[in-house]
Amino acid sequence: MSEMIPTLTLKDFATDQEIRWCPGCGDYAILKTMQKLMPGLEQTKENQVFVSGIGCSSRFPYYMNTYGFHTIHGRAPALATGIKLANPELNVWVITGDGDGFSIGGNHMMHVLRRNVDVQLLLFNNEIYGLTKGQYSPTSAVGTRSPSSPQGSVDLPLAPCELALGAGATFVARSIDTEAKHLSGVVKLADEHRGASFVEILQNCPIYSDGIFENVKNKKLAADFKVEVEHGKPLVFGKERNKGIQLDSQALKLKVVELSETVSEAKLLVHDENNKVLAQMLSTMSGPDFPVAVGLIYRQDKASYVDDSQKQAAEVRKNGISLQELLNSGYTWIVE
Amino acid sequence: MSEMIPTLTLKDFATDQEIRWCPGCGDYAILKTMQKLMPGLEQTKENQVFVSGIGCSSRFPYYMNTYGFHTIHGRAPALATGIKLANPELNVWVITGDGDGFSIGGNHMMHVLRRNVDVQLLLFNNEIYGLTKGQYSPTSAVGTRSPSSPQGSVDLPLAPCELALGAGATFVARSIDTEAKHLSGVVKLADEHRGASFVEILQNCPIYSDGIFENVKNKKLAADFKVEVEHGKPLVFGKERNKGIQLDSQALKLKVVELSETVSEAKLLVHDENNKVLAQMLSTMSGPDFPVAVGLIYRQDKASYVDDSQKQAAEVRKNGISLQELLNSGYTWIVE
Amino acid sequence: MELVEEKLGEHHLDEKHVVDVVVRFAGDSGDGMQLTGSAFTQVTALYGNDLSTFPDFPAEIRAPVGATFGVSAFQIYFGAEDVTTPGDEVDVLVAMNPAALVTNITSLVDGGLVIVDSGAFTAKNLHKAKYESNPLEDGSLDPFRVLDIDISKQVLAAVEPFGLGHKDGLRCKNMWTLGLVIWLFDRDRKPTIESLEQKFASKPEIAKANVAALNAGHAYGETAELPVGIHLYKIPKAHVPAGTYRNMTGATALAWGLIAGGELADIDLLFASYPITPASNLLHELANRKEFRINTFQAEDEIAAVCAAVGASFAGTLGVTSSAGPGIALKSEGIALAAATELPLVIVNTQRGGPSTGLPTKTEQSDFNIALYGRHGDAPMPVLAAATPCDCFEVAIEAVRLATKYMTPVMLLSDGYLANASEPWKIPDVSTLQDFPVNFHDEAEGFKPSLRNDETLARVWAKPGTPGLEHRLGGIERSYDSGDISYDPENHQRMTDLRQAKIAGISSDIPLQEVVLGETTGKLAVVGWGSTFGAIHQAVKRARLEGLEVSHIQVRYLSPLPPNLGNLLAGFDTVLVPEMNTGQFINLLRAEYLIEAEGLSKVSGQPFKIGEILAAIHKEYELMGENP
Amino acid sequence: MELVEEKLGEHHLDEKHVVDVVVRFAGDSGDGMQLTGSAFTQVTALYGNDLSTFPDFPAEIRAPVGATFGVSAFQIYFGAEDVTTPGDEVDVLVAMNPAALVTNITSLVDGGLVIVDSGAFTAKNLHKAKYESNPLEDGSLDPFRVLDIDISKQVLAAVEPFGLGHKDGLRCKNMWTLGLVIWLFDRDRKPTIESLEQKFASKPEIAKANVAALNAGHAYGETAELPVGIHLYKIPKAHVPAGTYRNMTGATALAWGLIAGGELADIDLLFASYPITPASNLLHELANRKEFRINTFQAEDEIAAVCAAVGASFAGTLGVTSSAGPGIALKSEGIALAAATELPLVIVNTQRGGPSTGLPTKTEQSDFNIALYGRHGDAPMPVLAAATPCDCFEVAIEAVRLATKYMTPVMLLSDGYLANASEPWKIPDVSTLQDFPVNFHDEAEGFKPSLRNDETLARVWAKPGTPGLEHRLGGIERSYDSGDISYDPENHQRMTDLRQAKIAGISSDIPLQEVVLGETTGKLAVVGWGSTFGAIHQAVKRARLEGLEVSHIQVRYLSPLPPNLGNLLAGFDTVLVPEMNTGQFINLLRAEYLIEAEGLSKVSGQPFKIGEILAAIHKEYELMGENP
Ligand SMILES: Cc1ncc(C[n+]2csc(CCOP(=O)(O)OP(=O)(O)O)c2C)c(N)n1
Ligand SMILES: Cc1ncc(C[n+]2csc(CCOP(=O)(O)OP(=O)(O)O)c2C)c(N)n1
Ligand code: SF4
Ligand code: SF4
Ligand SMILES: [Mg+2]
Ligand SMILES: [Mg+2]
Repeated sequence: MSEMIPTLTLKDFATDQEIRWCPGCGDYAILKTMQKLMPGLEQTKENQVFVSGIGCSSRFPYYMNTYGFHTIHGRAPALATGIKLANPELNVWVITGDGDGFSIGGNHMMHVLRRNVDVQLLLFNNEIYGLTKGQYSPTSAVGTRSPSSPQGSVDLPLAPCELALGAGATFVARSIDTEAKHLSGVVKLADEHRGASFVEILQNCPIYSDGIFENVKNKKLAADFKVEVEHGKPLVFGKERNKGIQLDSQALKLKVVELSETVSEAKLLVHDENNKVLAQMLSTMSGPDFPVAVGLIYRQDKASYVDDSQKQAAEVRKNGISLQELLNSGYTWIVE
Repeated sequence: MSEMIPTLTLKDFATDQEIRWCPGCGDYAILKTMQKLMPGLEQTKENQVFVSGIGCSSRFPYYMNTYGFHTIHGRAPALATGIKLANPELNVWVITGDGDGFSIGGNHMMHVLRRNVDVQLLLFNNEIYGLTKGQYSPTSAVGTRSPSSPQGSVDLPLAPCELALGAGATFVARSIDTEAKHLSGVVKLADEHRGASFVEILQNCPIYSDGIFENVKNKKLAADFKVEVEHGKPLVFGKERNKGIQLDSQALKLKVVELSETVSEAKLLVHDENNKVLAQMLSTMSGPDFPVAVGLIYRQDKASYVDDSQKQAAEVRKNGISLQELLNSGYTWIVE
Repeated sequence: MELVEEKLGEHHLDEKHVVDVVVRFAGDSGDGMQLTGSAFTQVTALYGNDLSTFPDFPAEIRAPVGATFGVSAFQIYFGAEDVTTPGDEVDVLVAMNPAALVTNITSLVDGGLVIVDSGAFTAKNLHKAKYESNPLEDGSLDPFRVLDIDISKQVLAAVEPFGLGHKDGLRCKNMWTLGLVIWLFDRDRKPTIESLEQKFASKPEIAKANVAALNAGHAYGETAELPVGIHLYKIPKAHVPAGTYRNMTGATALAWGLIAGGELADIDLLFASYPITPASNLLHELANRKEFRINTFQAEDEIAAVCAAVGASFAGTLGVTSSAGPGIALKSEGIALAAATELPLVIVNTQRGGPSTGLPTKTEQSDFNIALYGRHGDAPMPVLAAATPCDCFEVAIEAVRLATKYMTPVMLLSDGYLANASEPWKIPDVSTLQDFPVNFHDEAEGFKPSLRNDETLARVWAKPGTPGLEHRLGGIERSYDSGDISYDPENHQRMTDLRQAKIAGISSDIPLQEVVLGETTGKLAVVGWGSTFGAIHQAVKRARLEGLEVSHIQVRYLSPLPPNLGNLLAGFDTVLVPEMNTGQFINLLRAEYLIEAEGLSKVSGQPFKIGEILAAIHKEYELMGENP
Repeated sequence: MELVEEKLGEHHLDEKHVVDVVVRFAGDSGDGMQLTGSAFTQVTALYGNDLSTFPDFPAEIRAPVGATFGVSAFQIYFGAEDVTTPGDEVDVLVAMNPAALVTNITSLVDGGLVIVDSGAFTAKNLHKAKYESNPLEDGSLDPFRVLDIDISKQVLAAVEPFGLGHKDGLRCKNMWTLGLVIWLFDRDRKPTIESLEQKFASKPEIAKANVAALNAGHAYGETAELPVGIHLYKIPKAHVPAGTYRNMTGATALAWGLIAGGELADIDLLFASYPITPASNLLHELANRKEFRINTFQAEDEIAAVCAAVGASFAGTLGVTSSAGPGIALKSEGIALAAATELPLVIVNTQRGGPSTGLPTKTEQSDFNIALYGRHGDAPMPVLAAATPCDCFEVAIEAVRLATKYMTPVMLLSDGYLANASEPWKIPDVSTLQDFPVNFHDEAEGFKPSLRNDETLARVWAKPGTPGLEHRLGGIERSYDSGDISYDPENHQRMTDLRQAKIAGISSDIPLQEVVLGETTGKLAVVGWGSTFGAIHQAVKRARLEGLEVSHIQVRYLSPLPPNLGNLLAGFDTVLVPEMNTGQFINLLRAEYLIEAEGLSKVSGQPFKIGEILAAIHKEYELMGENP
């Protein structure tokens, strides 16, 4: 290349808006990671579009110096679908929260995944409604005390990745707000995936659900409470990389084993990102008995709705007629 | 029992309303089965409540001589939750279609399942919007030609049972409109389950999607194209019961095998209705390579939302105060 | 349609001077009545009559054979004068079975002609229609002239040579009947024969049988000895302007209007919708028109549909969404987002009987209120109403124009009647349509999303993908100056005032309100909106022929109202406002102009009859102390 | 509150005759201003003043320390006369840091007193507040009397003995300040000391430190040499009726009113809602009150919430749902289902700034239109508005009464201001509240779901679980006679008329419209609805003291309107309608009564000031050619 294209930096993706998250909010870290990631992505800045619903997390677009749309509660996937259908050149990101994406927005989330619309969906899961001051959400653990559940919530929570898989998602991954490198890697993969990519980001809300992800975030504990899954690699974890996941193929269940002379890494389950059954098992692993899986859990190539819709329209357009021809088509008669 | 309780019959559950389904519609068969089943259920007639949304299928309540509510499109699970919370004594049935339950109503479906509200949800899946004259639905196969998809639909369909499992359903089963005995058995189990029970009923719409379930309905073909799953029993099928399902535990995939001297029934996968991983595999089996699973696919005991909500309220009520006490509670002062 | 102001007397078919006729074909869902009606419409148009048609489908998908709720009908009103409704009462009723007879006979005028297939009057069918005795025999049809023919038998004989089975043979009954009716009104049956041959090109035997049946029916009329007073009628041709015509339903006209609007605005359209009666036709029509600059998206629900449309508009494609009743209610939050972010959006509301699920297949105008006031907060937007099937074309173009020019959602009101009714349309020359190309902003220098046009007050439209225009929009109140979020009280007041002024300002960009018929001042103005046009028009015409000082005003722009409307109405002693609701538009007129308008309300799921409006005109006249 | 009609002059704190005062506490979110305000309210109520308070939270959850958008304030208006608003302008401003000063100083009257913690006026904090120079030094506070004390230092000294760290010590700043203000107005600090001891019962050191800070602040007032004109003020006690009082916010009053309504109706309640600002408080309050006949359900969205409520009502429990702005829009279809099936339902709408997401934490009255007209089809329903925080209690009871008596949805309008504002409430004797027990139908003989009460026209309420009453309801139009689905045109007309007549008929079951203040005829009526009550009331009072012939009318029943309202308004030469929207209610009055009412519109997210309404009164007077 002889022409000099000025390379963009993180700063080019920051806006002049005062950031309105609480001090210590996990959203800051995610924002930073995303801003840093942007210059390295294939798409140009003017083709990046961030769409969100309503919630603390959904303020995200205001802080990204790209095109952005802070819409209405729960509907971002629907708007994103419209944007993508209108202009498939755009690279569309949906930023949502556990309330926005899975409470009020559950239906659109389900359908954007099923249709495999080519957008990236980043779910900031803090297991709480932050913006409305801390009510429990559909991902809150049973017993969560909140202003709307003073005696503790009784609703069983849902698992975002499991639901996404159930809805037919073709890309499912999980990462952690403050794990910049890991998060960045996962989001980059999501960006590259053609179709809907779903990324659950465990996000700490220091105000209303502080510490719920402590086990997987705390430098001392994390090694024992999370496992990084990687395609083709055995599922090893633990501070001394001394534990692993095995499949009990009779019971069709996973189990945690200690590595030892008799149990070598070779006997562990090897991650296969194309296996949905495995993905379902991994995505629902949870503490304290199991480590939480982070990384790219599942990926599959499938028809993308927007591509196919465009193709169909293009096909029809080949035999295009003019508006006048349309008006004159079919049965007409002349009055003189 | 010395007192004579007149036993009810199918006729007691029929209403005087003219049935407005098309001749040959699968809904007739389901209605008949349900009317027949009712007298044998534990709950009395006056405690049975049928709630539906909008669609051909959703007309069902008009034809059941019980309490019934034909509500608005997609919202029946939400109404049912309110009914059940208001009066847990009632036995609440939700009748819905693939459009009603999984297109517009997807969110409520997902949440009624996740909360495990004690209602029975019967999904009449005809893979089409019947009432609005045949547009494709979220369960229609890719390529479905319909008034709104004249060149064939491009949306990937969702699988109701898979989605239900992903949402955390604690009871998932499948049956067929015209298989009265099978359907009746499955629905009875659903009725007995404490929590949300989801039953997908493959329903033929002779007008808009005629024959899509021919393989599993046709007496000659069905044996080869469907497998009846039963807890603790090996997965055998075929006209001569000469085929079975095995688990490839390495690939974590199911496969169809021919029974032979070397491959005996003992080598087949045995159905375990409590295993969710298995349920996920079974629920997504589809033709032509795999038989379609019918029967009780998954069942699990979990906390029921209504029970727990009631318990919590009852607990609080033990220390009840009067309204006057409430008004006078906290800081007050007297003006003389 | 040209307005011929000639004396119109009450008429029956046996009068000499028959200028127009209402024919209604009714039969079982499977009897092909819609096809029959369309074919008759075709030959009638070609003959040179003005006409208006309305299909009357059963609410059920496919009712059992012979059931009253399965009767399908098609009504056509045609004549030598301007025809604007499918007619109040029926002059000729074709009833293919007892169910069709029992459900339609009440609309037949005394002395009208009823043609029945006596072969279908079996005990079983009579029972299904809940007849206790055979109406062909018990004298209950005495007030009418009855032509009872065993059509089934006639048909089977006619198609015998083509080797069709009994069932397929009977399928030709409708063509036999059509042949007879074509004879009755002296039309040319060639176009029908041609269409049949085209339609059944791959099944020549079927084509031949149908043609044979058609000819046989025609021949029957020519040769059989018919009862007294039944003979061939000659309805004079209408004086319609020269041009190429086609028949248009409101739904098709609306769909094509949207396509035309997109072309005139030089933009792509995304039509995002969720099926619902009676709005689905629009989705169906457009899904079939992707060769134009339009794509369709069948969303998971109405909320997703409106949101996808708003998303498309954000991305620089005009989002259009469409629904009816319950679906419109669901779109309210999404529409408000478009209003707040000042993005263009067209919402087509094909009104149906309410409230709640109401009467989905019936017509009503009861969404005026939700159209004008159905959003939380102060979120004004333009609302337009189409008056006739063909008017839908123009109004759709106008909706696209206003949405893109003023960066605002626009609601277009149609209804179940308009969508399905049809009338001849003089095909316009596309090159004469006024274009209004959209200018996307592309200048990065000094750009901010709050830039607006001084004159229209429209916000700038900056398309994602344009370098240097990166910006954020959202539903939180935004600074007038920068477009950033602003919680400032004064700014909120300013933006609220701005939104109001922008929409109010449109009133200077729309035509002045005209009087459709009559003087611009007088004793009584009948003021309508939407599909009441046809009935009001005929009623006012008749009243004027009686010598009454009545004028007809039909308002297309419901919000903002035309600037001269208040003065115009002030020129009349009395204002009568017929509406197919409990009186919604009239409240706006009263609030706006403080005039003592009188409402005429009809909420039965049925369009107004001409006679109903005429009666109300008479009543108003009496109240004014005048003798009508 | 009693209305004392004594001459009220413009006043400052240095006037002799100070009858009322507005104090505003402002500080960082972490400074405990809400607690300080509440404690001061408590001692003021006990002192015997009438009062009104309003907390002013930041929109953000937790802003960075020192940020202007993180300022939290609490305003109290108290005095010897009836107090109905938290006051227009502030007499005493407490500003704990530069951000609090800069965002609040504009509301301080000239000559007002500002108390600042000079210790917080560090360079860093000044910078965060975007001050270019220190306002304590640059003379910009010259128009005011300034009391700048290094409170931080004072506090640290006072709490030293209790061994708290620096940070915890500084936490007591608010109590020190409260002590000073308590001294300033000669209140008793014992109740505050008691609450502190109770609150920190488990942390006695903290309790002691706070009490010490409180006492130190008080002592400072007593002993320090204060600037000229700053001294102890004695505000005379108010003449309030005898009784037991408590302080009530609108949200709590509404919640308790619903509970009371349920008890009076002798039914259970299901409160189904989805969180949204500023409506969530109601959910929170009721989730804590399950010892009464109420359960709460946090639904997945607003549609599910309203639907669960309708489901509950079907099952024989009164469904109540609640939301604001966007959430209300989403409930429209569900509300229409309740209207069509004639089931009771209460919808509480705590209005906020619109359109779209708008200004969630600000107040507005712009949902009048959606409340009255926001449903597809003709679906009338009663709409009530609460006027004051305490009024919410009564209006909630009334909503329950109308919903159950007339089997209809009822919308209750509150707003963000009312929900959070508070005032003293004279606790009623529950046994004197009029009950209205619901009668569930239980007679199987002759039962059909379409049975209705001849007088109220209410449909029968038949509870699932009752043997013999099995029946089906639905949103499709139903036969007047049988309750079965009916597509019959005449039936639809009859049912539409019935629905309208039923709601219209309620107007004879509600109190006649009264005049709150002034004569029943006169020159000018100021007509308000909802939370504008307080400001209108004071403005009318002041105008009357000026000798103007002005009356105050506040409408609670917006639909149907009180039967005498038209006549009442006709008795005034001019009608002025202040609204926090672009003029929605006024359109109803104009349409209904054809009167030339004048609107006064304010849409800034802020309640009306007394002065704004007074100015409008003067203007109307001038327009009438009278000298105010
Ligand atoms: C239609 C509608 N309903 C409710 C709300 C109120 N609301 C705003 S954000 C939110 C929940 C946000 O939770 P989540 O998506 O988890 O985001 P977080 O704040 O935790 O990042 C709610 C209930 C709204 N703005 N609009
Ligand atoms: C809010 C709303 N949107 C759309 C409709 C129109 N509508 C009625 S039923 C239906 C689809 C029904 O499909 P399904 O649930 O599969 O039922 P089926 O008729 O196939 O039994 C639609 C789109 C409606 N009544 N209400
Ligand atoms: S409330 Fe929680 S999620 Fe929201 S900004 Fe504050 S810390 Fe972040
Ligand atoms: S359209 Fe299909 S599903 Fe509906 S009633 Fe007819 S056959 Fe049944
Ligand atoms: Mg959250
Ligand atoms: Mg279906």
